Amino acid sequence: DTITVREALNQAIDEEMERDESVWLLGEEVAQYNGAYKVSKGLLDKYGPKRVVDTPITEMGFAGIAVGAAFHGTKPICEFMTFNFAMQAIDQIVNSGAKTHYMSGAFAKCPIVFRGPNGAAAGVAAQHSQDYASWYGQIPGLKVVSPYDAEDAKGLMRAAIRDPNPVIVLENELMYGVSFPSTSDMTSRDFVVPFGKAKIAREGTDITIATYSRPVGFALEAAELLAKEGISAEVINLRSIRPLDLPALVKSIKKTNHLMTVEQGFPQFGVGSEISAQIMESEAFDYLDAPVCRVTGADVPMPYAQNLEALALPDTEVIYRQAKRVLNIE
Amino acid sequence: DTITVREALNQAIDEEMERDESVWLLGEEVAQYNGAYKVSKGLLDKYGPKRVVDTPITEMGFAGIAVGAAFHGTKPICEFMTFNFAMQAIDQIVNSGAKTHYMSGAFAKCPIVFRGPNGAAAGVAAQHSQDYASWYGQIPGLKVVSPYDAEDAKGLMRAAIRDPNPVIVLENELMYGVSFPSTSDMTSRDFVVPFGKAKIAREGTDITIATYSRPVGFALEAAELLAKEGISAEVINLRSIRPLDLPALVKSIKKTNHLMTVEQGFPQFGVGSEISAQIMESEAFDYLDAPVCRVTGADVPMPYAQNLEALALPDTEVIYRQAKRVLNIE
Amino acid sequence: GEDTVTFEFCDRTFEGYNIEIPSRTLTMSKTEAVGLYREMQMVRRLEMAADSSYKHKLIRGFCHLCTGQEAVPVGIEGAITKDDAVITAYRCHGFTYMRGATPVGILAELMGRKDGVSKGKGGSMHMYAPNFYGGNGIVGAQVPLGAGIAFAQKYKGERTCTLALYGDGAANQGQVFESYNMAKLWDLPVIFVCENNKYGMGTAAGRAAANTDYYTRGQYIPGIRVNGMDVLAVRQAVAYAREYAVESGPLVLEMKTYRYGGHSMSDPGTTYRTREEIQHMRSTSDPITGYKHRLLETGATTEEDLKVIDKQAKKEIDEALAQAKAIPEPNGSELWDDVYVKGSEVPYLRGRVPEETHYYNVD
Amino acid sequence: GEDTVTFEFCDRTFEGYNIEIPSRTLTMSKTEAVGLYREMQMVRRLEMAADSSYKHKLIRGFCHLCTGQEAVPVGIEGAITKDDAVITAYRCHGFTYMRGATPVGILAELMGRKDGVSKGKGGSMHMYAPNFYGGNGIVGAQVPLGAGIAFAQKYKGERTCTLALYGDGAANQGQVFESYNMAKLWDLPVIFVCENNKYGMGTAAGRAAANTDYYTRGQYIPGIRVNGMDVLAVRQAVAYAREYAVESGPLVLEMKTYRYGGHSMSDPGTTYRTREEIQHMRSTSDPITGYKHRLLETGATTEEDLKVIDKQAKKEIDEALAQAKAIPEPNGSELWDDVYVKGSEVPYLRGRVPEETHYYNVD
Ligand SMILES: Cc1ncc(C[n+]2csc(CCOP(=O)(O)OP(=O)(O)O)c2C)c(N)n1
Ligand SMILES: Cc1ncc(C[n+]2csc(CCOP(=O)(O)OP(=O)(O)O)c2C)c(N)n1
Ligand SMILES: [Mg+2]
Ligand SMILES: [Mg+2]
Repeated sequence: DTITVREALNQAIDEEMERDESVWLLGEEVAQYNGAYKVSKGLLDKYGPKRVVDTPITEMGFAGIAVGAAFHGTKPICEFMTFNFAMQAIDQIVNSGAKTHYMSGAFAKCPIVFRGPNGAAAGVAAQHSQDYASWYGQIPGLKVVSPYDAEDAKGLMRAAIRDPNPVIVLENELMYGVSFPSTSDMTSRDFVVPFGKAKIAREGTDITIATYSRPVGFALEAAELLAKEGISAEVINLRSIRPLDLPALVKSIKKTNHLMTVEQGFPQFGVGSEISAQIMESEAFDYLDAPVCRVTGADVPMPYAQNLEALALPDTEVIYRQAKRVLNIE
Repeated sequence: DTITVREALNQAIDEEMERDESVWLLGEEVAQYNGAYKVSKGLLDKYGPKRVVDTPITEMGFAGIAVGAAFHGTKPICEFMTFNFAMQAIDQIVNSGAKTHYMSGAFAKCPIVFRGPNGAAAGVAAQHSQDYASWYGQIPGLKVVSPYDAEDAKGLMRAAIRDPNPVIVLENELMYGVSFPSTSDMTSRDFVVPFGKAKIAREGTDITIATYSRPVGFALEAAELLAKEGISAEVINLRSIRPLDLPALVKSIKKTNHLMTVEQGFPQFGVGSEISAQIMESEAFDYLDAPVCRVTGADVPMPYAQNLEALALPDTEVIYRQAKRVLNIE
Repeated sequence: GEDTVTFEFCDRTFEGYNIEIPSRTLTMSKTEAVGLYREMQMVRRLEMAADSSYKHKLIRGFCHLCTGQEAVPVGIEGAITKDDAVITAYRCHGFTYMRGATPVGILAELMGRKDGVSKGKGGSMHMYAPNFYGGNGIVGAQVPLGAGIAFAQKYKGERTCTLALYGDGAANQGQVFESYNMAKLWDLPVIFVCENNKYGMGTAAGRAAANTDYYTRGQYIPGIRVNGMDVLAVRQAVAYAREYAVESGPLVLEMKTYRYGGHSMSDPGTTYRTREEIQHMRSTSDPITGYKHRLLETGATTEEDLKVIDKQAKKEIDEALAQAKAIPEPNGSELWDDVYVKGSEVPYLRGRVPEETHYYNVD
Repeated sequence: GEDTVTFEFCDRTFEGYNIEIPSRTLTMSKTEAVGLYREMQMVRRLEMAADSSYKHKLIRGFCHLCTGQEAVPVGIEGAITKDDAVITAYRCHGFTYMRGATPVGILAELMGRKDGVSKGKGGSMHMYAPNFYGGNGIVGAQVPLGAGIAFAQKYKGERTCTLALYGDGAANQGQVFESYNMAKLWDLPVIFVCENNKYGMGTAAGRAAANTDYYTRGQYIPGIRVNGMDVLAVRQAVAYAREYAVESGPLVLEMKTYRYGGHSMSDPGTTYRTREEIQHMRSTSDPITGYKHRLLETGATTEEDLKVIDKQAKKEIDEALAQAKAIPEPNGSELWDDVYVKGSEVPYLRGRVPEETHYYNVD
């Protein structure tokens, strides 16, 4: 049995809405249109317009409304058509959503999920392609996760909805339609993927490749290529950006003595940068046989032309080649 | 002769407005009130309401207006009362300001300065204390600088106004009133501090302390304390966040073999993280006798209470102690 | 009857936009009438205590007083129930008090002490009380938050409403218009309350707004302009608006009011307006003095009784201040609490240096 | 005279809000009148070429066509000068063409080729031409940008104006209201043009806006509703508005129009509206067919002449498409150009791996 990432997200939302009356969904085109990317398909029919709410194209306003509604005892799932548009709402997410619990001395709780596709899709150019993992990951008060496959999607989404804090779920448009095996675990109504725990997507002994979201797939493919040459790569699917699962990385490095990070976002101040810095400060440092190497998007606004876009985004080939460089294999 | 940071900023803006008719200033309270922090004092009187424009409290709107005016051949200096409020406008800064030149294939130029106080002031709590250096530093198309003293302020501000790209100038409220020596260089109408060049604020041989903005002062004080114990710290004032002056850091590390970064922002995905990662990837790596260590703000929203705030922000004492830790001196 | 008193409102007390204005008579018990006076005195005294504490450097950062605007929080509270919700910006001390926080809790918060209403973590701009959602520092942001609280009230079938307050300066924020729109589309029980005190920091309303008739700015939402220096007018308008909001959806109220002090403690408040203007407002429109006259005129109480109240208010606040001052700062360990909801924390958070890392759930 | 033609507008062509409506007669040269037809055909053909190229996977990502809305870009261009400025959102092909870009430049851009109007870097949503500031992908963001261009026009003493276009969906964005306010406060020569095509993606206007009379939403800014399916009405209204904007400041125009296709190429466009609705609009309100009838009625031209134009338009676009297809992709090195203005680059930018780092100014 297989299940797409889209279906997994849809199921998690559906099942949590069934389980908890206070959970509701809002966003642009989530109801009548069944979601711009169909993640919310069928939910309006099932739960009606009270709980599945189409909003005007006013991100700052509806994110603020969602946060206010979370303060007052409901659990909104706030969809951004993409996280690029959430930049208009980021003040509400960070200043109202993430900080109020702290500055109110725990008076105001904010159980909310902000979700939607993040990072580059295909051919959508500079304004529609940014990866916000590190921006949100920087903010105390937020939790930030980024699923790769259907298992991640279902388990992290459920965990996000059940979490009493504001959670950012960074999805990937190009993954929505991808199918993955559906395990029996996943069908359990209590299947969650806990935050802060990375997953070893493939075991290996020579180099650790730490990544999240769509590039997990590239890393797995690269590991396959490397395996053909007798190189054993361990692929770590981070799943969670905040908290980062440093212990998992440390453990892996102790085995492989090499770490490479992979992300599609801008290179500076990215997820790889933080991992590299944390590793440097950790006990794993002494186990490294080579410096931590970051594979990232190029430091340019995303170009539209296919050939330029390809040069701006790491793929299987780039990961494969760089892993060999890190291992100093010709 | 001394000059405050406030006066230095004021002079740079004044002189550039005198020099270039197309330079104008907008923001909340910049005109009649002479600036919330008096940086624009006297400019309305001198240049009139056409060129010194009070705006309503509508950051997204006036930032967009400023960017549009930059597209069409003027050079706006857009003051944010603090960069916390620029979060409402960040979509205009990043998506319209930083990316348009690229995605238009150089059709649209955007010569604009976004400036204002950044980071923590004193006792202003979580919503008014964030440091945005790494967020803006991540964005290709932007240049990002952060002055420490009057020389930086004057020279970087002038360079920012003359730069044909969008530039973010991250000032610090608590530094506005601080006086520094006024050098004869500074009074020249062509005195600029070039972007991308760090300044050795104090030479030393045992450990490099790389920092920016107000903590440069703390680092200098810490270096003084360390000197009393025979430890020679080199303090590097980064001045520029994007581009980062990696060569200067590499050079310093080759001498001191130790690097500590200091910033007041959140620890994760911060300036120190990026520096640490870049150093790890650079030739300097082999010269390090200890891992790069980051000194940062604590990973919490800024608390109001004085004692908690103090625990959330690195100061001279913390830097001093940590430098000794890095050097492994009891 | 003996125990009630009836007030009449003059012509210009209310102005309506696409809605009938509230009744021009208001009857209430004398006890309640006197209570409103007492509360305004309490709020004023509280702000006086804040003012002096700030000057003694016991309060840090920004501190925005509502002196002159007391009729707004007091009149509102008189018209709503404890189950209704209120949210405002940083000028929040009066609201925090009226919603049920104690003067000690407020003053302790201002001084960053552990028993402050926000455990000392929020300070002047971030205070809370039951069904009072702050105390918010970003101009305009509280307005969609307020609409969201109203959304939740409706969602939960509460039959309550939310008052979302904002200043004349904030009224220009785009998110206010976004909120009007969704509130109207979804019939949210929210009352948008613009406290028009004529200035946003140093900018006169007319220099920041192309339309200073704030009660009309909902356009497709009805509005009422209210004499916000008259606690009874505020109470009357809010009672009327509350009914409307719960039954029919959003409404805009504009409270014409005035702040006597600077924008915050660091603003002298006299560079963008004349001392005469301030003096004129104080002498002709003070909400407390004006209301005192009306109470006496209508025979609701006596000069002596009011004097007792005045004295008591002063005493209560003096005592509260002394008590607050004696409260210690929060424990250092509080730094780490409340970043996340207790029990759902991340494994650890980093301090200023790796060695200060704080681990949660360590037994 | 022989060479001119006069058109009359019917009753419902214009509706005014706090302003007189434009004259109901319009006289222009026959050449110009026929030119408007030709341009609408060109825009339609251009979009047909885009449509088929998309279906052949020559165009990637989002692609928003303006088929059905041709009268708006064409009518606008007929009313303004080359020194006036225009800015719009992602539905920008027609505007790009009307502002002076060639069909080859546009089609090449759509296909991500090096001679595209944005060198292949912008794609469908990000096209530019002299005094045309795009092609902007973030809903609403172009509106303050447009007000800012107008600010610069006034600052520089140009006596020109800017048209800032936005959809019915975008009209709810807060920054639109922020722009209205500043434009009015500062008398900016900006015409806010709402292209009301009845839907924002899949949401009918009335489900997203509490007030769908978009021409009234400036409240304190006058407005005119225009039949946006009538190129002459658009031209007339914009000429009138241009004059007003340059002399007196901002104005809102609402263009009632309709898009025939889906929101973008990936939206069938038939789940939230009926096929009948689309068919009805096509058959009763098509801007090209309608205008053709008027041209013939008034004797401005002949059926034969129009056929020639139609054929020519098809041919021109076919050729442009063939030409565009033959253009290669940008050089790989273009990746690094235009992040910063040439000559002011940072020393280097990092690629996907450190080894791909690009160094500038290396001789
Ligand atoms: C988004 C944002 N911009 C700017 C500020 C700084 N600021 C704080 S209060 C204020 C003036 C607000 O005026 P108004 O809304 O009239 O409220 P009042 O202070 O008069 O109660 C400004 C500009 C802020 N806190 N948030
Ligand atoms: C801020 C933002 N939110 C959402 C989107 C996604 N989006 C693109 S177009 C669109 C609909 C806009 O409708 P309208 O303004 O009526 O313009 P039309 O497409 O009808 O021309 C949406 C929701 C976006 N690009 N930007
Ligand atoms: Mg005000
Ligand atoms: Mg539309």
